[in-house]
Amino acid sequence: MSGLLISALDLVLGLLTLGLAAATLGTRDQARMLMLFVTFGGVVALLWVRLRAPDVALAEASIGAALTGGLLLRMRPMLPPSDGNAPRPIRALAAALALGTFAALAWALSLVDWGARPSLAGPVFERLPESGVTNPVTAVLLNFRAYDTLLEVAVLLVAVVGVWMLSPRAPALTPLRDDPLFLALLRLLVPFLCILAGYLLWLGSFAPGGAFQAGAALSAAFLFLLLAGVPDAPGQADRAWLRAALVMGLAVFIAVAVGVSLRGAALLEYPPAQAKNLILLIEAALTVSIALTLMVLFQGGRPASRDGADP
Amino acid sequence: MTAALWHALVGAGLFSLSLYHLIVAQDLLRRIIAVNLLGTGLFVILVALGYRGPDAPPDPVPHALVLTGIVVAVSATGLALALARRVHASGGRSEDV
Amino acid sequence: MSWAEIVAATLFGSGAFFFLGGTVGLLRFPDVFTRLHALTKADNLGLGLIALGAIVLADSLWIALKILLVWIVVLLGSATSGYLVARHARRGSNSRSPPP
Amino acid sequence: MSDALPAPDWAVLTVLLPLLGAALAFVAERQADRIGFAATTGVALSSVMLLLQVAGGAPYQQSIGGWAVPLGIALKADGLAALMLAMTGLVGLGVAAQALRTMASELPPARQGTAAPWAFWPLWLLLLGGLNALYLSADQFNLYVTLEIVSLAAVGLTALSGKPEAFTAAMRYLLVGFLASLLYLLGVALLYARYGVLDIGTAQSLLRPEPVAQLAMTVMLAGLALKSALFPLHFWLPPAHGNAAASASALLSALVVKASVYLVLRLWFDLFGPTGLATEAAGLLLGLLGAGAILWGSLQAVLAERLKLLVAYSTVAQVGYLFLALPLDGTERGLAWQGVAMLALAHAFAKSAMFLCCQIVQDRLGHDRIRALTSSAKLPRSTQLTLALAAISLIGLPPSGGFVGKWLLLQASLEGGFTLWTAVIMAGTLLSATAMFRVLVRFFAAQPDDPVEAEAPPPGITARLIDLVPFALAAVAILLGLVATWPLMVLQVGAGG
Repeated sequence: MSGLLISALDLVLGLLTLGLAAATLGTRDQARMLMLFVTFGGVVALLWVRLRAPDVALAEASIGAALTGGLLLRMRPMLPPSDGNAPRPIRALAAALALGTFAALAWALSLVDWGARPSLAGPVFERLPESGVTNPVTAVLLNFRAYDTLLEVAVLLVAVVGVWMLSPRAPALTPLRDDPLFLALLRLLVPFLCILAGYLLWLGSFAPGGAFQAGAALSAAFLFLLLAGVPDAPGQADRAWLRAALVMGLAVFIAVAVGVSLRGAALLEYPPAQAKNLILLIEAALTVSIALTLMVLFQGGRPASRDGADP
Repeated sequence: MTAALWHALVGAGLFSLSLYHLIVAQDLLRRIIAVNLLGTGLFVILVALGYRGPDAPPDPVPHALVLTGIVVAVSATGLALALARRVHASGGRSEDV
Repeated sequence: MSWAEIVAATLFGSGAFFFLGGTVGLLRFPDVFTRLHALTKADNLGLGLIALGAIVLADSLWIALKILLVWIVVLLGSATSGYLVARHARRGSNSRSPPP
Repeated sequence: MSDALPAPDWAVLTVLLPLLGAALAFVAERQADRIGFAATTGVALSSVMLLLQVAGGAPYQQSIGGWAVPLGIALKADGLAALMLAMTGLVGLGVAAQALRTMASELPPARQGTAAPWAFWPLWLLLLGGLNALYLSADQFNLYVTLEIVSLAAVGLTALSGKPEAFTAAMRYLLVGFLASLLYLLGVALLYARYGVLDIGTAQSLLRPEPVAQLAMTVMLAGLALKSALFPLHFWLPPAHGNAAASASALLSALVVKASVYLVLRLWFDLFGPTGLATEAAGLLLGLLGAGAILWGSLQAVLAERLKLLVAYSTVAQVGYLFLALPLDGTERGLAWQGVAMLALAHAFAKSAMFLCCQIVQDRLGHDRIRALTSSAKLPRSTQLTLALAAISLIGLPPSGGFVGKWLLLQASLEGGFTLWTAVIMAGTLLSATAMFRVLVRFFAAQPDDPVEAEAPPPGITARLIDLVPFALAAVAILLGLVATWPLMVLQVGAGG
């Protein structure tokens, strides 16, 4: 059982994670806080590679660190800092609460039998051959617990509607269209990111990857196009097709969920022979919608309508 | 101590640390980051639960849950930032929230 | 220890050395431009050496090519972003920002 | 195999129809109101059909994807869930009908760049889908996702009014809701760590009263109490509900708060109760907080200056009553459980009616200061009557649904010899009566010599029907009391566990 024991790598990663989090939350300067936050995300992604969760690591690096970090950096100038601190009694209370939470959690976690914990891994691996895919994480996300994912796509739509409602005019991006080097990079990077997205999507059925990771890669391509000021790039104008593409993932997911149940089966019960194709179909639609959603979140508001009139 | 327990404890520490800052901080950006780190702490606990040693394949269910959680977190963060901007644009102060 | 492992370890070690140098430069140099200089040059070389070390250990040509691709993409990204940061710093005339 | 399509699965429709409607309303923005109203009507119909099906004695159940628990996710609807679904559908239909008419007039003009009336429909439909999914779900993690849909959509609805205070309130609401969901999820993670399941039914057979499970219960209930605005964690609610657009306030107060309280009841009676985790001490603590909520909320309602704040604080008090079921019933569903279910249903109808009336008051008088409500001749008679009817149910006077609920609660507390709870219910009722009569008495004291200016052209027949919506909602709250035996009978379906 020596492999189960804590190693120097574990110690360093864990302490680095905690230290970076403390530094992020402790620093007074907003810019430094954001830089530390992005670094923190990178270290957490390493932590997840160490814990053999490559799917999560990919998502953390792309969505958790890069995209959230970019989002925070972009919005920072619009959020004036406030140096105020809570009054002393509240600070003391919060410290007591946090320490109590940590003590209780540590105690509970140490009571868990980490050697032989009951889990759902058994049933998942047992039924994996029937799921249509061989990557167990994809099997859980898009077959065994596909309903979670369906509802999660609804959460993405809430965010899009909320952001567009709160900010009917997207705050301006500084376009880099006059910059030769940046445009040269784009010519290489955008096609590369599109291929990467397709690759990750296809990969997801048997190896780490899938719609979320692919969506993150594709959203990076969209963001580059937007930054380059390409006139027809998605997000330059509010068009019906943009809105349709934003909800396509949800619509296709629901259509498949209901479609397969019309033969008298349960909701989302794929015919075994079609499972893989249906999962890929859903994931393809999700990739586009997720990519556009992440782009909308980064843009932070609704693009102007093409004809200039208010919708 | 096993590696999984150690990382779960790191997650618990992250959770508690962020909880403190979420309550104490007044700056909106800092609170949004604190709640993100709080979520990450929880995700670290979950992924640690999935780890079953170097020989056994990890439990995929917590991984799937965390993936869902990350996407929910970025959605909430995007909404929170748009809202924070409106709070400031309409003359609100971080302290009032 | 095989020859491949010894070669790889040497490459890793020298890669780490350049990373260390780049980081020290980032922390110690006085302004944006010199820091960028330290960061992009030293880190790209460091990463290249580490990638080379990984290629030596790679099981197949396919994996070796993927590692090479990673390095090329990072080179492209850091070259462009280094340039963009420098341009931004020059236009914003804050090239003499205080050290972190 | 027959050619005919299988009978519609009403439960699934209540979740998927609104989500699809939201997607459509988002894409075809100009038709958003039509799509939104049509989808809401469809959902209301589906939820009533589901209620009738469940009332026939057959609880609903489905394993999604054909994967049996614990691997898959189960949907379940017992009597309580079916009633909550139907309540959500009907209240939603009423509010949506009202919103059709008032949404545009209420919001500041679009050229100010602050408002986006179109957003009401997608947000409302997403909220509706999230609520229905929450009532149906039997899986702990799936419930987390539904909680997130509900709270993020509710945040959007709070901010919809475009008022600066609404943005601040929505921001606080978002941070509190985010924290609350994560606390709940922490409990889910702890239970998974110890027992390795997510399905509630399976967990029920595995849980034992031991430290890990106790901590999980504590953080889950703490998160849900925060979300339900249980005293003293209620600080975020009055500003959010008091500053949102009226249609949004009606939805937030009548429906959103119910979702997390429902989850508390469900976890308490279905998961923690049968496994011996829900101890008397825990019930007592939550009951005491509930008592605090009743007294504090009612007191603040009495002291409130504005009508909308009064109504918002009354929600804080009503949430308190719902928590009384825990100490009164212990771990078995009993009289108090039936009582709070009735209270929750009646409150949803009465409170939505009342918030919609607040809107009419605001429109006609230009303010909602309670002291200045004397010029009531400008208020339609129907509005005054609606406010009175809603108040009757909220105070708990016969023959309303609120009365039946409180009666059952009182009966449970008297039978059990719980003098403390009896006293709290009495005191709360007295206080809420005071608060409500502060408003109603202004109408009785109306100046007869204040003529109504007939400046507006008489509204069309559709508009008149829509004006009757708040009245209809309040009437349902009263009716619930008159036909109380039926919902009480439905509550028994599947209640045995």
